[in-house]
Amino acid sequence: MKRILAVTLPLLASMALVLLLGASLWSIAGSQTPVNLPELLAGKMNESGVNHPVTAVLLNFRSYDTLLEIAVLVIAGITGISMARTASLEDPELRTSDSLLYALQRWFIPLMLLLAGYLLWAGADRPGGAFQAGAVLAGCGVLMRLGGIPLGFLRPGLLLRVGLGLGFAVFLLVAVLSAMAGEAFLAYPPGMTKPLIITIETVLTFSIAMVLLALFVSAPVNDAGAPGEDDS
Amino acid sequence: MTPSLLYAFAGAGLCGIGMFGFIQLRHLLRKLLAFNLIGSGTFLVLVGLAQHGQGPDAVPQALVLTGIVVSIAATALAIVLIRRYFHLSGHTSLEADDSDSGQGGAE
Amino acid sequence: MLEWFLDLLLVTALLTTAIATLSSRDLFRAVVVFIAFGLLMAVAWVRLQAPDIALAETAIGAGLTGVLLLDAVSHFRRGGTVAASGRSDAAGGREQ
Amino acid sequence: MITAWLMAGLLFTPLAWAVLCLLLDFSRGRLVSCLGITVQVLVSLGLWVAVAREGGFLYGLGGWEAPLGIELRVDGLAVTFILLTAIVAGACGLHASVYLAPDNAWYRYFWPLFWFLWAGLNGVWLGGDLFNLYVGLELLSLSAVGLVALGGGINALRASLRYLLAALLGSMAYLLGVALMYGQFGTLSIAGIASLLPETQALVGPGMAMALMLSGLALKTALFPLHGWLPPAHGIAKSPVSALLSALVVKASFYIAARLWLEFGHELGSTAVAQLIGGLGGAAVIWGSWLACRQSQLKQVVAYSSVAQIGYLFLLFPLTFAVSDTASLQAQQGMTLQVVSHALAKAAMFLAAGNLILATGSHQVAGLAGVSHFLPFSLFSFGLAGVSLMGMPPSGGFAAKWMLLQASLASGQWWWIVVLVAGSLLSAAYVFRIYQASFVAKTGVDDFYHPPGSLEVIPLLLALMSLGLALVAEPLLSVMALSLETGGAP
Amino acid sequence: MSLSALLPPITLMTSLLAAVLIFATPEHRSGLRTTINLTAALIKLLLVAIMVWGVFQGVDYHLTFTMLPGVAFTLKADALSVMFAGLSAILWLLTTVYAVGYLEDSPNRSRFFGFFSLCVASTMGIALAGNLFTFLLFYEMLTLATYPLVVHRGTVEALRAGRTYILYTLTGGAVLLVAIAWLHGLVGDLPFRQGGHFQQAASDLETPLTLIFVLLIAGLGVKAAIFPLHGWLPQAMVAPAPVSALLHAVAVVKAGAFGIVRVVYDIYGIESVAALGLLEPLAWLAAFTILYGSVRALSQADLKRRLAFSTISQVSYIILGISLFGPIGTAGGLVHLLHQGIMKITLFFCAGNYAETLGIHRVDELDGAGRRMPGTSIAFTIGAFGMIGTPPLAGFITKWTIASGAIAANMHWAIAVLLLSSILNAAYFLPVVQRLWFREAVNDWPHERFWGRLETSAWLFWPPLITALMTIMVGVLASMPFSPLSWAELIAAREYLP
Repeated sequence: MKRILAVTLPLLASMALVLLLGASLWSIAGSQTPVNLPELLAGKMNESGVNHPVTAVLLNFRSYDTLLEIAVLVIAGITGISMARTASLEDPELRTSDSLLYALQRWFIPLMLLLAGYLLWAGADRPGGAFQAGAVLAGCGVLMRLGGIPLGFLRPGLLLRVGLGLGFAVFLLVAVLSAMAGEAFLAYPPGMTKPLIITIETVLTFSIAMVLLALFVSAPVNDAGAPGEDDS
Repeated sequence: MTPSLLYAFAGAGLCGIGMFGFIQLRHLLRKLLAFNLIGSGTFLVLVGLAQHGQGPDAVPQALVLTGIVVSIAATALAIVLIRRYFHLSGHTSLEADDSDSGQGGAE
Repeated sequence: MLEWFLDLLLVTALLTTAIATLSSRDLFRAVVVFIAFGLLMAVAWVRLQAPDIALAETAIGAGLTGVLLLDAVSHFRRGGTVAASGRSDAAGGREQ
Repeated sequence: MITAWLMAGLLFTPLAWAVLCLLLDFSRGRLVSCLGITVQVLVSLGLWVAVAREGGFLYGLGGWEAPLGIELRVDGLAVTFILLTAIVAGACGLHASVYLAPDNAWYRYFWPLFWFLWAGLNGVWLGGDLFNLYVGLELLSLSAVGLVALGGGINALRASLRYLLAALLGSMAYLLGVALMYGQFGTLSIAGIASLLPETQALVGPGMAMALMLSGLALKTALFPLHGWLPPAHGIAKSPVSALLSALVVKASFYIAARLWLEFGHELGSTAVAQLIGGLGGAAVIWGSWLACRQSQLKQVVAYSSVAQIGYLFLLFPLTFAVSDTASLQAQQGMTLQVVSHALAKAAMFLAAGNLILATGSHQVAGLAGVSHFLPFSLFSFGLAGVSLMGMPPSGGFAAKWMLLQASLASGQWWWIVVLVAGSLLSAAYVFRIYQASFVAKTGVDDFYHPPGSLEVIPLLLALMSLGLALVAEPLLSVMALSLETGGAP
Repeated sequence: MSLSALLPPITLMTSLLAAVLIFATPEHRSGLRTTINLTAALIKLLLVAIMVWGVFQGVDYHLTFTMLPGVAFTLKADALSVMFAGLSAILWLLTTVYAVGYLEDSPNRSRFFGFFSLCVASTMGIALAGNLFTFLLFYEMLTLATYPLVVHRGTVEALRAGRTYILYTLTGGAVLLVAIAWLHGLVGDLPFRQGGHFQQAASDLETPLTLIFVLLIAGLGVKAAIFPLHGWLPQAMVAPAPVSALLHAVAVVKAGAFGIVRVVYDIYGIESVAALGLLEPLAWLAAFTILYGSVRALSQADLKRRLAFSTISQVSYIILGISLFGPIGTAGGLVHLLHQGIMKITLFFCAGNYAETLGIHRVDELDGAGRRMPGTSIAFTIGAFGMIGTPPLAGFITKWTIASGAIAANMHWAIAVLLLSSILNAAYFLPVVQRLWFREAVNDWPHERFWGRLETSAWLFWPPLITALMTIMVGVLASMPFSPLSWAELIAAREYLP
């Protein structure tokens, strides 16, 4: 009885959720939005400094979101490496001896680096940007890591932490400096918009890649006791 | 009815499926998968609903990009925690072992 | 009409893979299906005229999450012995 | 202009401290953080004074006004909570700088996480944009999870995983609500939506959105019966972290829920919903206190007490819905006082509990025997904080209870009086249980560890602030009330 | 802000400051602690004396500021408050002296005296409160400050007694809070005013006002130990003797009784209580409690428990007196507030002396103690005869005045109650006195200690004698100006002014 209930109750709840969601979607779809944001956005695009609207929203109109989002990434990275008690790079289990993978790497890594560069460069005008480029870059690192190439900079140390914080720090710096130049916070001085956005995107790319890679690297575990309050 | 709206409905479905899985499944990794399904569903609702009337809208797309990055951060962090938890306790679910610790699991 | 058909197909595939992900008995399979789900999502984003998200979903969603999850699954698979030793470690750690 | 600078200082400098601390080890991070705490407290105070004098304002970040940009809402309530955050987080930070052992390598990550947490809190208090609040919430949750897990063993990991999953589910529900809101109105600004709501005919979508957002936030605030994740997480974390989480982090999600209710509740709420939420809050008060009475571990008692105290906050919902303006105002004032006094008292209590655990070497309530004889000072701060939790005069808890009583009477919803009275008696039961344990005579010599004076002073100061809150409640409330005039409140 | 506004808070602050200083005093600096204690007590006595004179001259001591929206924190000194304040100031001084001797060489004295001072500060606050809200503030503070005193010994019985005490008083406090909040929501902030506020109460308020009155009396009745809310008082006997003395004579039960006086006279007004038909039930309740306490006291073998039930009975004299409509009855009730304090504190001091010097706790162990400890026993005898109501001691004045009040109010049954209870008083006190003086000591005392020349420590010896002397003086000199009786008559006259 209890088992059946344990299945049916969540099932009913989920179905109710879907039905209610569906109903409200249908209701919302039937009415016009009172604010037409795309139109507003299109009107301001020429002030944004970039040609791609998504990039404009991310790095100009709603750049505070992006700043906090990078902070979230950095937090995840910090927590991740705080869990890795020692440099886990020497863990032999991680290395793949797969020859296919090894061969793939030779071809893939340069290609992926190229792709990352392209995505970053394209971000201003076309789809693409720091996140995608960062992810590709991180993918590169993952491949190298699986191939057993020691990535020394990922050892929990100063270098790693600099890498984690760099993109975020530059973003923050630009935000504050532009404010000092008399603009509103997180606003760019006129004329400087595009170069600044590109700069931010570049460092962000590296930082994002670094965080993701750090999380990947710190996921494997190793032994370390944790004497502390909870170990009564 | 536009294709966008269809995807929004699909998103609602995904939310429901994910929700069910999230509550029902015990394995932490599976819970995480379910959470990602809810996330995808939510993103589909966000973009699909916003775009059903007036075509592409950059704002929700940007929001979804932010959301994806946030959820990958959370997912990656969760994986790290789950793996370490598994390493220390040998368990893959939260409920399995309130007995061996005598604390922390009281509800 | 064809587009409608494609969209419907895609949506069905999305929901099916989602259910399959959660109902799969084997964890490894579940993760593989989830990666497939991520790729389908990318296609859906293209259909929604959101190429940025499609790129991100491929790279981050399907790619990186997939690798992380697969890595974790392989860890769990090796887990039997590790966990046993991990247990004693934990006990040792507590005594310190 | 200076106000805008101060405000930006609050949003961005914590992030800068975080990055700086990330590059340093624990001891140097401690130095930087002490400097940072001083700066933040001063800036918060400055902003509070400025807003108290000149009134609140809306601020578009990046020079972009809503709906295109992100709007911040700087009003009396927000700056009061910012000041509260500065005081409580500053105290917890200073306590942690002595409490945490610098030789543990992973504690170096404490400071960055601490500062990110602070930044997230400030972001939430000021946020006026639905999606931005989502990102702020995630920032908070992840750094809180990181802090709980920091250097922990199995139990800490289990607690933090439970916390993480609950927080993620909560944020997703919230985000789903945001998606529906955006679909309906095409804007994310809270003020914008509030001004559009009265003209909206079809309320199914926004209603559902509201329901989703509120339930997500309720999960994150640990409203009964969604509170299961809170006691393990708050009980197991290091004491300064527990203090931060209980005092501030849960309040953030509640704050958003309350703001949404006050802005949208008139159109999207109903008596049934309001009473339901209030009922859950009442159940939390009773159930949480009852469980707190039954815990054998000191910090679990304090953690369950948080579940109960959070319950009081949710009485705001029925007491502001469809009642007279007087009652509504009284309820809001009561809620604000409860947030402030609980934050101060609970932080003091967790810090003092940490000291007691440090001193006795035991997590058990029963381990406190003899404490009143050998460690009167540590017990004293705990006791004073307890006075506020019980709602005894002249504490802030009492003032809050008084205002809520008045609101219940003025709105004719007398059944909440039962909850308030029963809750305060039950909370007296668990607080006095601890007093009693500490008054048990213990013969023999003093084998307790005596914590350094700096650890003792911080909780004492917080407890005294919470205790004396009622005496300065009137001027404080007059600044908080600024929120109701400047914003687009109903 | 003039000096007259500052005098009440300064008076309050002396004991509050003393508490803080004592908490900070290291355990072994007993000399310093005693100095702080006595200095504070003397200063306070002086300040209260100034206020008594001032109130007599018609000076208005009044301080008020808004604390919460619509609620003021008010301190003021009127005739009634300085009467209570004077009582606690005098008795605090004596109890402090006594407690210093009683707790010599025992542990945790800083904690004890700290909370002791806090307790008296709360009592002062109760005396000087200018409205119900302020009263509630200090009333609850008193609860908290007395708990550590009750559980001071840390034994199982002490902790159990503490739990009972807290259970009763906190519940009472919660009821009181609801009542005050309700009243506040109904009619706003009410300062205490002679004659009360509801002389011509609107008829639609009758039902809520009646309910609120019942709640108020229930909340205050817990501390005043009115039947059936008295259960905590006999249990609290495990506390050290000075604490019992304080609990019974000055602070806790008196706070309850004082609160009832305030509610009946200065909030509702005696006329409106009578008009609501609440005065008579209150008198009946008091009468029942008087008899109940006396009957229970008869069968108590433990000396302090016997005194405790006697307190339950005696405090209700106050309630009975004030619920007799008319200035004479009121004066009788009010004067008993003082008289009972003085007499009961004498008895408790003596009981403490027997326990501390000879190790005696039970009535049947007292045989022949009069010869071993004549000073203490004389004091005890005076106190006991005072309680019984022998002329010309304090108790007689009370009973006489109340009886006159009963005749004036046409409530003759009250006289029967008084007579009956006097007989019962005699029945439970006279055997004790008889044992003291007219029986031979059977064998060794349970636990005897010696202090050189005096029969006991000088700190313990003098306080009961002084209070015994006061018991005689207030009786003999009852008609002098500034005697308790004339002061009570002054207050009563003001309450009944048109």
